[in-house]
Amino acid sequence: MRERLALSRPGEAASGKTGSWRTFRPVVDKEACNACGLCAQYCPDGVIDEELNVDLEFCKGCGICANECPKKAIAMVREER
Amino acid sequence: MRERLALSRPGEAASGKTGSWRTFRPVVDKEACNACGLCAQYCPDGVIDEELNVDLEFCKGCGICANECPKKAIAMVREER
Amino acid sequence: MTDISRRSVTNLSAIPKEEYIYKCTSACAGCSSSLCLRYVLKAAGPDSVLVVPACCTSVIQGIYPATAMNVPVYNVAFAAAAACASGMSEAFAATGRDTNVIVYAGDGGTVDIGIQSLSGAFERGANFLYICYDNEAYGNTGMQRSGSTPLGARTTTTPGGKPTAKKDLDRIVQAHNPPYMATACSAYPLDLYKKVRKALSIKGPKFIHILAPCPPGWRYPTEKTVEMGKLAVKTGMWVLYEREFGKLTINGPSKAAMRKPEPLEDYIRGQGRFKNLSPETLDLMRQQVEQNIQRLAREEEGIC
Amino acid sequence: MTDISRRSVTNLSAIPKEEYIYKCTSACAGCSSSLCLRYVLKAAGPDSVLVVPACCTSVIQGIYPATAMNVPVYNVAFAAAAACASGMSEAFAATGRDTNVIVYAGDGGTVDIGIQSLSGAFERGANFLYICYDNEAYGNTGMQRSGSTPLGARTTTTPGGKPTAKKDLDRIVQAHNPPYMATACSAYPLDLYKKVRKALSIKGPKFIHILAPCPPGWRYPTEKTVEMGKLAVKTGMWVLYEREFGKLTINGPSKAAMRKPEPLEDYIRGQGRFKNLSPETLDLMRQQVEQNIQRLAREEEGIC
Amino acid sequence: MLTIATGNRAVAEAVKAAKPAVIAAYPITPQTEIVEQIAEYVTSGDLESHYIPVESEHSAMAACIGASVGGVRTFTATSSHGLLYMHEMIHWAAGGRLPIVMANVNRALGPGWNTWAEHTDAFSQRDTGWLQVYVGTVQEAYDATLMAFRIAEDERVLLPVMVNLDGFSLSHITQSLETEEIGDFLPPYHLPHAIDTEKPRGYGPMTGPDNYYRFRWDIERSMRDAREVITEVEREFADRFGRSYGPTEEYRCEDADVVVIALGTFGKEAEVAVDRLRDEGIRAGSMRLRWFRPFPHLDLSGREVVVIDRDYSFGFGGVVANSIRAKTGIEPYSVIAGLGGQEVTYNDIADFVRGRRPGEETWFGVNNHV
Amino acid sequence: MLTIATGNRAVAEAVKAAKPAVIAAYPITPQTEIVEQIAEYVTSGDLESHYIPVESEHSAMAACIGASVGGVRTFTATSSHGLLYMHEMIHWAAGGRLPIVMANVNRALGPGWNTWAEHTDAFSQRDTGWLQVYVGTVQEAYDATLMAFRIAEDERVLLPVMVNLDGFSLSHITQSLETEEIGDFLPPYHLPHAIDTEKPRGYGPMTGPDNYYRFRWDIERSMRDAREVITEVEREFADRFGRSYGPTEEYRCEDADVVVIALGTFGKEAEVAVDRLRDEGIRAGSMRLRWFRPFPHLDLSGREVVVIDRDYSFGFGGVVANSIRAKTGIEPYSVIAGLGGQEVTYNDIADFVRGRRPGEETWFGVNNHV
Amino acid sequence: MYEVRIHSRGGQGGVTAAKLLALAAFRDGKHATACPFYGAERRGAPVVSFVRIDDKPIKVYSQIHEPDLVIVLDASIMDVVDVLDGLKEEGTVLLNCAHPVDGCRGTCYHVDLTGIALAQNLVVAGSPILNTPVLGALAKIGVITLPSALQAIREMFDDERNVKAAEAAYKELKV
Amino acid sequence: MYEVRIHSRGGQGGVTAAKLLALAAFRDGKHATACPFYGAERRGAPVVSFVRIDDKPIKVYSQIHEPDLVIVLDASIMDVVDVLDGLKEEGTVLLNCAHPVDGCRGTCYHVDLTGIALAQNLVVAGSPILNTPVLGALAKIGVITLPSALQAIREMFDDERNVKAAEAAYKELKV
Ligand SMILES: Cc1ncc(C[n+]2csc(CCOP(=O)(O)OP(=O)(O)O)c2C)c(N)n1
Ligand SMILES: Cc1ncc(C[n+]2csc(CCOP(=O)(O)OP(=O)(O)O)c2C)c(N)n1
Ligand code: SF4
Ligand code: SF4
Ligand code: SF4
Ligand code: SF4
Ligand code: SF4
Ligand code: SF4
Ligand SMILES: [Mg+2]
Ligand SMILES: [Mg+2]
Repeated sequence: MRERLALSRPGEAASGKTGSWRTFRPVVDKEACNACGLCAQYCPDGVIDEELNVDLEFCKGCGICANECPKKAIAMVREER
Repeated sequence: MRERLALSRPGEAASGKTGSWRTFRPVVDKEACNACGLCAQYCPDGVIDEELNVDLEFCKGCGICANECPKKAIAMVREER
Repeated sequence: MTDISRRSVTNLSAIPKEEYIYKCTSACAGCSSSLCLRYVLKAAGPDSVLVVPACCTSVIQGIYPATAMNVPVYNVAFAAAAACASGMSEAFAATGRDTNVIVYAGDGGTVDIGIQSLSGAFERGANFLYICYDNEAYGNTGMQRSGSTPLGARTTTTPGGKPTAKKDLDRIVQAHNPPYMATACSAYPLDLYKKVRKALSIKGPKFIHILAPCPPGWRYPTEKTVEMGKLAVKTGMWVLYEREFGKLTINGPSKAAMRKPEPLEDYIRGQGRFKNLSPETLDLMRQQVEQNIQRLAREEEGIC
Repeated sequence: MTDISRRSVTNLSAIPKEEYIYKCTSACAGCSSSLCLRYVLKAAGPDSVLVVPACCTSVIQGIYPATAMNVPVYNVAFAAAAACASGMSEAFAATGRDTNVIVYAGDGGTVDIGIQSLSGAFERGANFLYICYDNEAYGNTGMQRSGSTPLGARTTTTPGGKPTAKKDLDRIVQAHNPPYMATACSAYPLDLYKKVRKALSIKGPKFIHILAPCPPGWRYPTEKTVEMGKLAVKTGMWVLYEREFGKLTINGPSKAAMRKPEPLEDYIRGQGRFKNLSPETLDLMRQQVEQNIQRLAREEEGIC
Repeated sequence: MLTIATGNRAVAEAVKAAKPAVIAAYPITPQTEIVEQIAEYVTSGDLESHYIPVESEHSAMAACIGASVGGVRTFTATSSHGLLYMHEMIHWAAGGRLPIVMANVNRALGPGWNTWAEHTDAFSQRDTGWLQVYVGTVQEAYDATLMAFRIAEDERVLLPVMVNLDGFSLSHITQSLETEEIGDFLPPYHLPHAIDTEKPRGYGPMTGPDNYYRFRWDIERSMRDAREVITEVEREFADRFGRSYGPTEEYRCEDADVVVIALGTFGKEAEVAVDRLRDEGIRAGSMRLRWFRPFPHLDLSGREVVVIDRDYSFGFGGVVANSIRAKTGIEPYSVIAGLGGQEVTYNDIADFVRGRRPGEETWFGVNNHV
Repeated sequence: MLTIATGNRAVAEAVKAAKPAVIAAYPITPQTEIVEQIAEYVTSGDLESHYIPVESEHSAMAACIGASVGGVRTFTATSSHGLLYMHEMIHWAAGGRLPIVMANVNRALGPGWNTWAEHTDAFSQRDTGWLQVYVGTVQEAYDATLMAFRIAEDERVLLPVMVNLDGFSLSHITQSLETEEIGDFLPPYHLPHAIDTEKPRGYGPMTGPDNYYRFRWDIERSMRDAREVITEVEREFADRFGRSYGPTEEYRCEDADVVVIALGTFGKEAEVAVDRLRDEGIRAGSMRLRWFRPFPHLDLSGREVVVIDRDYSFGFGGVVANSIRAKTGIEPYSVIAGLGGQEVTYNDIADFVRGRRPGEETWFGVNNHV
Repeated sequence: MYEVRIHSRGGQGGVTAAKLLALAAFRDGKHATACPFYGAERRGAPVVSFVRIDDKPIKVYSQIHEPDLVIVLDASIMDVVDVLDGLKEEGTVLLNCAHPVDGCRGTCYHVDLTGIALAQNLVVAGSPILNTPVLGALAKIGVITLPSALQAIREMFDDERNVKAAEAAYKELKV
Repeated sequence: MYEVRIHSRGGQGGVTAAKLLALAAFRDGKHATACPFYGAERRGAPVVSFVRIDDKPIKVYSQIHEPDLVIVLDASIMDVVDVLDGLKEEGTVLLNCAHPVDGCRGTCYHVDLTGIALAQNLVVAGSPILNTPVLGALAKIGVITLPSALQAIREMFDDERNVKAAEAAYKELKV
């Protein structure tokens, strides 16, 4: 179809796999976790799901989840590539 | 001199003799007047001087002076031309 | 016959006799804004520049090559007055001049298309005096509604009466915490004169908002111009006050009006633009007037 | 291992799980504005349109042909958001649609170049929600000062610290008497969610002002984003409240902060932009915070 | 219905007939009557439309943009500084492919303030991707405004249209006007890319160097297609309502040795000059340029040409004269006349023809000319 | 002093040397570095100036207007939408005869948002009465900005000057830069009509049809005089600082059969293409248009011409190609290329020359072209 | 082509008078155009309007320099403007004046329109309305027919006082 | 002409690295230009910068399609961008990586710039600064001289940790 103006379509990874931006990666210690959900709530990119799995393809490694976790159940670990 | 932009010079009668706009003319009854100066103060065009002479070349005949005169010492009289 | 010259000066003694507006302007007969400008310039004196955006004032000067104004007047685009003035004031500061920079703008050029540059200049703390003469519509183009048109008023673009309230310019300006702001009204020229003097003695952004009744716009006979302004104050529709470095003083005439206001109808009735005002709208107006008065009274008392 | 899924929902139960922002945006890591937008869209739901002037949000969507946003987003010129939204909302009204029209604009696009169209739309009573996410500078262009930059903050155009105070957007908006206005902060997303819901249930112009800490702009480490927002509230730098039809309610977290505020230094210290703040400036800031709190407290008590 | 009306009133009448659902406009002399008349229609119920009394022209165009992409027909009107103030949004409307119709009452630019006719305001917007038509009579103001909606909204075009009328000399003149029951001349508004929350899309996001130029090209492609659309619509209009128009209006051109080219009212007044010149034995003709964007294909071969520019591009020349030079290769006699309402009569126009010096430029009224 | 710098930095350096007393500007990509650098200079005391952090570009230009007529040298910088947003005031500055200098970092126009180079932003201001120069190197950005003040303030000119540099490709490129101690190269600012409260005058009041056009003519008269002033200033600059410029920069044009005409960085890159073409035996030359207003007198007789337009006037054509057509009568091969930062290399330029079709227009990268 | 120039002041209704005259001529079956020339001025300042009446379509937009008829709605204008400038030899003049005026040329009519307006209480914002009564005078002179004059007035105003005023002017017109 | 392409992410300093390289080359007495190609993205997104070094003035502004040297400041970019695209046959690659990487072409160097930056505590807003250490590596490769590299760093930054980091990279560079 003839596209008359720049109309973009919704889709994941609109700006690529932002997971590659990370220097540090969040690692959840599910034992220590009390399932308060704050990490998921505060993740700017919404990459933590209800089961507290972090979508590492998109996690930018900001560290907010770790910082806000009341149980200190999330560690930020240096990415090695 | 070469005039590069529209620069106007101050001068009386910049918009002509506005006295001709009048339908009614203020006539001061100096006997009734108490010299309060309100007429001069309120004249939008500043055409009443300290001696309460109205400059009829410029008085637009708005009637404010008459309306505001506490002594009703000013009458608005129909201009006949 | 009494010696008039001797007595006539008493009332005006504080006011310089110099006129900086020549006879004549092309303002309508009974124009209260021209009356105000006379006093603004008397207060400011000759070392002053007026910055004037598109409005009646850009026209009443007269047509090139003559002008009725005897101070420099920089006419500028409608939306640009405050920004232009702030640039000019910086230029004067840079060259060590004390010249007063005064914007004289209509309500449209202030509350509508000019509010952005006004707000910006005030936020930056620019050193100038902004005067808005408020005839509550676009006079120059023949009385269309402005943001400053009051609720219910008929204009050529609100032939059925304006459905929304007058934009509260003063609270908007107040939010910028200028060192000096005041309201004034053309029916009280000596009060205006004093306010301009005071404003010009302070550094930073100053603001004066003048209610300026307009015979063709408000549709009343020309001779009622001063009466209309007084009624606005006496009914409490318009409150005269000053706010110096945040401190509010309500001025005499409004103090009196707040104690014993005249009926709002006295103000409404004389104006063609309010013809066929519904009782509901009138009630709403009355409520707004009361709220405004109470808010100011409380502020003056230092309660808030 | 605990069953996390069962417990984790409690806190968020009121909030729809739907995300209207896909992974990923190109927002900086730790961007609080993107966090806010997640909740704004959760609250608004799919029958909503975002109108976005030039700002970080115009960029974080991604580059053509893909976007991370799953509601229609109308990107528009910097100064045009509120006017564009008011036109769109009239179009929807004309065609009987209930679609939410939401402006999501930065502080620059709101308090500086966008204040005119905001003010105009509010005066006209346009039916839409205007949200300003306030990162206190021009983020998109690399952190120049905006009118909303606080006193003393260093930006690329105020390398010595901003000499003037933060423009008081909320009082400006308040002067327009909108039926609903509120402040929010990215550190309190559930509060924001509720406010957006409430705002969208009301007809007319609504306004929400969100404080949105920005790691590169404020110069703090990315993980401190939420902490920074909480500190703003706890120190009283930012007060969370709602004003419905003129009636003010100060929200819980700020109520607590007003009783026992944390020291302002806790907020200032963590931010590179406030490095080398003079004690005088800090004092001034403290005064402003106190005045603001007192003004709001008195208003809530109904004193003024 | 046959009556008399001003140019401004005619525009307002056409808008009433076209029934845009949203109108956003800001007053400015000499356009004001359009706005006032529309406000009157909306208040009286004669026109069912949402009239948005915006606080500036930038917002007027922004509101039209929002409404147009929101899915309804929109209209605005302005002039001179109002047009300049919305410049950014004028570009935006075209880039956004929104079929907004705007009446622009051509007026000179300050400083000094001058409210009279000149075309520099609209010419200063000639790169924006808007179609531009310049009208010469009250009737044409009505007809062109009606057709503007149809042309703009055609799927082959989807670009905004600016209808230009000379300030005062046309906006305020009273002439006869035939208004029409337009029936289905205007089909319901349909914008393929209207906002649809069921089909979310990002409008005008960041667009990189690889893609941006493609959309620019599409504007130009539509401009080119617009020529055909204009012809079709003008033909249908003639069939329905009996008045026919083209890219130019030619008067006694067939056998003319010298052709006067002008826009707007000068283009009509030139016809009177042509009659006088013919009486003197000079075989003159008049070609009034109606469409300026897309620029029409002109055939002027073998003729002398006198171009009247009511505009100027400083440091370059008259915009019309140079456009004709560029597009036809002809060296016209370029007359700059009528700036800021400068009075130009048919006698003056006849004089331009009598004293023509092809290849040269002259400023009417200026002694010190080149 | 010899160093390396970006185009933006060079502009800021020139401003530091010219010492405008008032600077008002608003940030926008890709101009931002200019503003930031100036703010830095002012804060550090390296530049004694009043920097006004305005709230919009309309106000930036308005503040410059107020300051300039107030009697001091002023500067601003912008780009793209910023330039469009100040359109009304751009017209005003010229009409007010104020020698304001502005750097414009050429950038494409939205929607969609695009921050890369294109000349449509500045061309859209080409009727305003501003002088326009387009630069091709970091050094030239510095030199042209300095000279702009001198030219603008010359009593024969008294018109504002816009210095244009390509977004990113010049604004952000780092090249070597020689900065100068300018001594008395810039005389103190003197504006004959500066505000003087001892000599009150009304600026830009209502001006009727009888007078308005005279002032418009005076702008054009000064534009024409500016050609001579530019030459003088450029000559003096060369004498003092050893770098010489002209209305165009010609490269291997003397014996060229085909000349590439472009502006800005394309004009420099074309020189590389010319070298390649010469290697192939094609006698090519490059003519980089520096001054666009006043438009230079070009002698292209007997040559084929390839014009690269990094701009477009929809419904008409490339602005440069058509200007050249109008002014020289030559039918160039018109190439529309580089819109919104579209990548164009010297190889592409060489291809344009190899495949030239005089009289035709082509859009680079678009298959569907005419 | 019959060309009319109307001199008035802003606010006196000269522009509307021109429109009314054109409308009346149009109702008489003629072609007619009316064009005001607005100065930059506010109410009170001199304004000219032009009316052209012809049997053929009218293509002229410029001002009228050689009128057949000059109408002066405000005699005081004669002090500042040469209202007779360019008036054709056999031209006509219509003055709003209770008395004849010196220095007139051609056929010279006068009528006290102001008095008629004041008598009908036709006053807006302090200014008497002259544009409707003047149509009566023009009908008497024969530029238009009286029925068309009254019809034009009724099309534009729904206040019968205007019709009365026109009829009064029709009666009171004097040479 | 020696052409260098630098791949990095917004915020990692690739643009500054290009400037520093050009400045160092300039201090070596060469002509040099550095141009970044900014995408529309924020920090974190892939960015390319170009540096050209020559003995003659450089007139090319377009991108580099056939680089002599490719620098990759962030190895993770290699997953999304073909960093070797157009690399000359005899070209060179410099990777910020503690270990050699598979699939490299030409002469392939690597060095752990991130580690070096973190060791010097060169971190801004959470991101390690790579642009100054990389100059050390480039000096070692021989694109510029070490003194010019250090001078360039000192001209642009007054924090000696940058110089230390460059020296460390100079030492730690591995093929
Ligand atoms: C950009 C722009 N838009 C519109 C106008 C037309 N215009 C000139 S003055 C004016 C109204 C001014 O109203 P206000 O500011 O209230 O002043 P007043 O005329 O009432 O004195 C308008 C709409 C203009 N000159 N410029
Ligand atoms: C008219 C105009 N001027 C300037 C710009 C450049 N610009 C784009 S976004 C922006 C700053 C936005 O700041 P803010 O509104 O606070 O949003 P943020 O980027 O902080 O999210 C600027 C200056 C523009 N796009 N248009
Ligand atoms: S590090 Fe940041 S982006 Fe990653 S999961 Fe935690 S909060 Fe989300
Ligand atoms: S914030 Fe910590 S405790 Fe709470 S759910 Fe996340 S990991 Fe568990
Ligand atoms: S009538 Fe009006 S203008 Fe005349 S003197 Fe009295 S107040 Fe002044
Ligand atoms: S207002 Fe009346 S009493 Fe007072 S000075 Fe004037 S005329 Fe005399
Ligand atoms: S319209 Fe009103 S404000 Fe304007 S000049 Fe006339 S009276 Fe004064
Ligand atoms: S600059 Fe700040 S507001 Fe903008 S995307 Fe980055 S973190 Fe978010
Ligand atoms: Mg007004
Ligand atoms: Mg911001």
